[in-house]
Amino acid sequence: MNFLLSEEQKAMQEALARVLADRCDSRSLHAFIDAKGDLDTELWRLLADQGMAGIGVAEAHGGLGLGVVDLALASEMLGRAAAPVPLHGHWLAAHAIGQSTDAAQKARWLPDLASGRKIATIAFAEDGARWTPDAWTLEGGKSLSGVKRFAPCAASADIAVVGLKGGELAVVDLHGEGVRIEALAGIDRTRPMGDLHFDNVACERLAAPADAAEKTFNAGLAIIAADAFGGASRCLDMAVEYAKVREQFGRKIGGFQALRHQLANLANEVEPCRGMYWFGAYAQDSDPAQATHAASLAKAHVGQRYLEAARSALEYHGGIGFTWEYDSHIWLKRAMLDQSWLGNADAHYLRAADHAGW
Amino acid sequence: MNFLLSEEQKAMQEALARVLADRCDSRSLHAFIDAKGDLDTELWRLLADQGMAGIGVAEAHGGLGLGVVDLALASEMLGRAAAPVPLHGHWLAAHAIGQSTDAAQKARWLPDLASGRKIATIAFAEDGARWTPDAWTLEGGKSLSGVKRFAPCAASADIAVVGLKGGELAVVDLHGEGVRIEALAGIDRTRPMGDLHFDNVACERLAAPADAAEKTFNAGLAIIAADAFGGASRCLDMAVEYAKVREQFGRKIGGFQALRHQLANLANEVEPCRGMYWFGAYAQDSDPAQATHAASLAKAHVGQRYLEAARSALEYHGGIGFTWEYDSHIWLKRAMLDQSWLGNADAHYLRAADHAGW
Amino acid sequence: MDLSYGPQYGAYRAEVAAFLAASWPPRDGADRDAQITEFRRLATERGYLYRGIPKQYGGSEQPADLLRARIIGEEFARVHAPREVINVGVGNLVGTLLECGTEWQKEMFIPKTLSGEYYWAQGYSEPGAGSDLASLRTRAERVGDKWVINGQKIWSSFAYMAKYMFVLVRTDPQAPKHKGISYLLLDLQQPGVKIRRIKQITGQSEFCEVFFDNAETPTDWIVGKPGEGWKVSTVTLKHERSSGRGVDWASAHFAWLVEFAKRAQYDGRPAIESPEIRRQLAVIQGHVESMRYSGYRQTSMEAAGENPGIFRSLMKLYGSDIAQKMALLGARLAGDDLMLLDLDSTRESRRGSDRWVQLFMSSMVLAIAGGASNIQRNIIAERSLGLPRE
Amino acid sequence: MDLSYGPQYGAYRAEVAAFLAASWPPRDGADRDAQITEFRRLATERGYLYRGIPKQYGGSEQPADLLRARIIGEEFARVHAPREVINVGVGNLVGTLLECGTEWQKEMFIPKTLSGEYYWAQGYSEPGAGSDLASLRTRAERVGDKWVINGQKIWSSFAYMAKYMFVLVRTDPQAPKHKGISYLLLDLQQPGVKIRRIKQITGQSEFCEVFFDNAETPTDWIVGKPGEGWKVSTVTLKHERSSGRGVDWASAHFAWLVEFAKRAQYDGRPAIESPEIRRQLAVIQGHVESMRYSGYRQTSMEAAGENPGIFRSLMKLYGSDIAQKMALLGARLAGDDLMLLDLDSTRESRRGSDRWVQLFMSSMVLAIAGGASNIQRNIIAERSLGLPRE
Repeated sequence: MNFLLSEEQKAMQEALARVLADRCDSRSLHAFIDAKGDLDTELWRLLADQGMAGIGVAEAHGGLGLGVVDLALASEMLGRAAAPVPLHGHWLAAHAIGQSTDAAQKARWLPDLASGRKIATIAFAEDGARWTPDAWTLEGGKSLSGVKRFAPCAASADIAVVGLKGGELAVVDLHGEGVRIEALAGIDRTRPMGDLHFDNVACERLAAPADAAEKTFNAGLAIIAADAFGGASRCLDMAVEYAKVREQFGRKIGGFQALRHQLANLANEVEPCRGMYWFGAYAQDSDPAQATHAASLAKAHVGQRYLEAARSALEYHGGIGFTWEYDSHIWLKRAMLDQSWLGNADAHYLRAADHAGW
Repeated sequence: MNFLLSEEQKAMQEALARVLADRCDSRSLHAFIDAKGDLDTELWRLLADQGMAGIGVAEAHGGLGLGVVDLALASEMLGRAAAPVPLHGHWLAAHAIGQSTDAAQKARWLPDLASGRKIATIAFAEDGARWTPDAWTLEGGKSLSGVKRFAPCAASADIAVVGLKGGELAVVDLHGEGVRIEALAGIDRTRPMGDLHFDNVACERLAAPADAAEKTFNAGLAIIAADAFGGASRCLDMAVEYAKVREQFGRKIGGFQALRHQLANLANEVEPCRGMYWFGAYAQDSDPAQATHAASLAKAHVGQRYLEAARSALEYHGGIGFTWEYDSHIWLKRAMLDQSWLGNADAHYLRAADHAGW
Repeated sequence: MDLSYGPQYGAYRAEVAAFLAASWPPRDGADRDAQITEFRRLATERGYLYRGIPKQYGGSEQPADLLRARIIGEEFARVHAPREVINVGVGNLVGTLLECGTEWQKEMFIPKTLSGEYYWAQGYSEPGAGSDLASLRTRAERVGDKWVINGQKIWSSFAYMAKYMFVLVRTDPQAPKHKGISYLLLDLQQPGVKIRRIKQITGQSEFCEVFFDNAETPTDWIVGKPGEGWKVSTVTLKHERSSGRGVDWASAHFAWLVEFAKRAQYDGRPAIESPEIRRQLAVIQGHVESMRYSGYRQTSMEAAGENPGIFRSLMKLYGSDIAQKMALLGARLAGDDLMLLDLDSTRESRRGSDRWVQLFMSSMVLAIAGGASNIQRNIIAERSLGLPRE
Repeated sequence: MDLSYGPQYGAYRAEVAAFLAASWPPRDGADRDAQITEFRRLATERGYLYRGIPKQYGGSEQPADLLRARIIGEEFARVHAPREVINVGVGNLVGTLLECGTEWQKEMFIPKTLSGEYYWAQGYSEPGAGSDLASLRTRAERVGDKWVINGQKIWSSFAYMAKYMFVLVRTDPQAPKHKGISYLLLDLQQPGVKIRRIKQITGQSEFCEVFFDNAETPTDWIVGKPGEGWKVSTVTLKHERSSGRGVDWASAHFAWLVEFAKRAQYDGRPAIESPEIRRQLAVIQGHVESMRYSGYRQTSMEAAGENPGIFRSLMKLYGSDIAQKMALLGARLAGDDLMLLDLDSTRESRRGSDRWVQLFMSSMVLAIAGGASNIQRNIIAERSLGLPRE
């Protein structure tokens, strides 16, 4: 019994960190953002070649066969780097399809997702913050007509896993007829979002157990909590580094007690989130009784800390933090997406309470 | 048009402050508290001789004929000094009786209250935080049977104004038959409280308009907000003074930036409450359309600030603030009473919202 | 203590309303800017604008009267009539000139600043010297009958549309930090000045960098004496802070927040019906109203020649705390719309959440603009609370 | 990463339960204290208590195992069996002696401290030197084969019932502040020691003042060398902080808070049904669970010889923040009972609100005890974040 990463897990985080440090430096990020990019094809290729597209896909289908903990550990690195990649939606779509009991169905989709030849996204939300499977209303007959909202990186995706009334799931070919992707004026340009408009669109129902959507949804919460921790810890590091070099009144600002204490408080909020997201992910793999509670609590808690950390770090940078050219806003905007996507903290604190046994 | 105190109002505050500085110094307060005193008779006499018992009573009945603003200004001074006097309940009882349309009834009670020969209290609360007139359930026939809670300084009072079902009010002689006063283990020993148990007790219904209870209740909120401001500003002053003299690490602690900023934040919370309680009181006298909203908002807002100020000031004193012999806890405990008495901030923020026109 | 509208105020409100009915809106067709200027001239003549400024410099020189000011505000707002020009020239410079300027400076600059003809930028902050003005490095040398200015300013709001700038520059490099600074006025429309707009994280670009490369200004375009710039600039700050704009801003935003809560959903119903949200709104209203009545008290006491105490020094910090609270609640009410912001659009989007998304990203800047909150706290600790220096 | 109870843990739980069934509660009649001591001896022999302490000094010397520790905790709690002695001697001194003590000190003091026979007080704080230990003034002089101690300590918990004290004293007045301090052990039951209980604002009196008037202790009752007391005392603090007591405290209080919310009324119904209160509880639970899993991670990493990073230095501050949050919510749920507290009674009153009323008044002291929060923040800023010194 232990609460430790394995050597393989550490190695994966380090390998991912190396690629991202190289390819997601400040210059590349700003270039992607200012170009309003949909997909950094080269980066996607690099990551896919490392196996990142198929972390959660069974080895039989060409993936690494790992669990939600491993997805979350990778997600932390994406959050740290603010990586402009479609992995969150892609992973979750693969997670959903991986729950199919139909071997042919899995064989049809998963190898292309594991290799990254195809990109997938998920379309869960409906208008009015209807994120949870029990809130979905899109009717799922042979074909779909209606709107699903906030699909991440929709413009670069080939397929989407779509949530249907009754918590069912279906795979939709986004290049198929009747599909219109409406690009949204998203706050976070590293993860451009789209609404999916379906007009009599063919779909393939997933042959998955009744709780499959709930499981994928919970996995998503844990993965976003991990991204939030990665981002929050990066914000803390940036603020601390800035305090070490920036001078005012003839001294390093990190020497002023008020700022020192603000940064200590920030560390005090951010660092304990690591154990929180670890358990949020661990429960998905190994503690089903706590899976929903742990996922919602981690999403709400870490998501809130990320928002606070991003706003505080930006403030501690002074005026420069408010400029488009500087980096701070990239993480603030990711924090705003992480806060809202899959449901915000108000929703998930309540969901956690409802599964806390009170 | 102005938002200023008159010369008379300033003079009254100063006169009251002088008596209290003299008679409510730290030593006297601790003596009263440790003796579990009910009433400082000599102090009561002194204040009554100054006219303080009858501030709000009409001149025709021997009072000063002043308004809720003046009661609140005096209350601020009581709060600053943590004065162990039964004035809050006394004033409110007189305020209620003063609303009677029956001249004989007023003449019967008010002169003794104005002079301080008799002490009055109010008995509004019932179990379950039923503070507002619309929540009262005590049936009021010719005689009363039941319990009213949290009457301030009940043990030293001669009469009580009691709230009845339907928002009616009645005067009860506390020395009469069937009255039992249960002393409570109150947190604030400067204002000892009692529950009133009535067993078929004679009472005299107040011949007052239907909204009389509501008006007295709102006046009470404004007066407690004023006490809270007085207490909070005293807590701030004590913390600032301590920071100027106390040394640690070879320096005055007021020179440490972290504490300086904590104290600045405290000032920033406390000082603006003055205008708030002024308006809360002013609205009772002169702006009936806003009276309920302003009273509840002031009670909730200033009450919260007082709690924060008292807790923070205590913390900034370090360990000594935590000792019974030191003064800090006297104000913390008054803050706890001011927070709860007549309903706490959660209740009054909601009441303010319900009268905000949203 | 008297906040009532007596009968004279009813008459006054009718008078204001009648003036507005006659003068606003102007008939269509003519040049809009000229119409606004003419309207302001008329309204000032009637005593409705620039009430605290002497007539000889273009003000209306009225006795302080909170209720009249409120009536004017309400009536002008009702018909969307223009009020005083919103510019750092009106907000800061005019007060500074009234206290520290020479007679010719007052005559030359104040009337046209009030009319809106002269639009000003402020040149205080520099890269590397945000809150620490004393360490600024932009310098001016006296060459003949001119100051020759070299250096760089930053965070200058709307400098790209300003005609003039008031600027702090170092004129005596040998003097101690605070002592060698002077307060100059400067024409921005000259070859020695380059202006670059700074794109902000909200997508707006009102802030500018201003570069001086041998920019020039006449030797007598200095306010106060050489080396007095630091002192002169604190006069400016005092005027900035005593304005009632903080509570106006807070009131307007609070009203919008309540409206937003009526449209937003929370716990499956309109947010305004949730006890939790109602309490949160009331908590914020408690702060807004505290600011309002503390401001009334301050204004009344200043008008009566009394010392209002420490509230003046708190107002800035208090206002930015309120902005933070509103931004946080607004962001919660925005729900999924917190993920959306059309950075390229300047109009309010149909969602109505853009205001809150933007405020959520920029309310921290209120803590920075005009003196970071940590600096404010230092000032409060030292000057208002009398704590020993660090 | 494996937090699962494998089959071996099921067997272990059964073993613990069987032990308890056989050994606790003891049959009535005999001397209760002796029974508890005997029970602890047995439980230690079986490896259930003092798991991190070598057998030769009375511990059970077990390999670190979070799940076994949890099982022991759960099973002991289920039958209300005594666990390790709760005393600053066990929490602080034993760890210090293990690292810095001589062999005879370990043998003489550790076993009887673990058994509860030797009950300790801590002598660090002094009037005028709360968090600033380096400036302490209690002094000890070497006279023959004794240290002779004069001065005063304060905030010494339960000193009135302690047999011994470990105390920081100044032994070299000439040395720089940190250097002249030594760490002595001392018998409190001697004529040179006077103890006075301090009444607290909550009505309790566990803290004491301890006065030394030529108190004596043998020269070899010193831990570390003369002048090393400062260093030795930080070893103590490290041990104090790495204990899991913080999350146990927080978990227990959180469970009580949930129970309290079931009984309390809010918005006219049981508070536990209010979405606002449910959210508030979940917010607190988020912090408690973060502390729990960060603690698991830290313990696992320490057991594996890895560096767990900065969490250890945060735990104290984090725990006191959680206490504040619980105190504030508890006070809201207390409603009118916030006005009541029977200071003369030590039993939990029938209202069940006393715990929260007391915590509301004392949770700030958690920020003071064992190093004020501002001091903690300094340490975090400097040691964990690597910020420059002030």
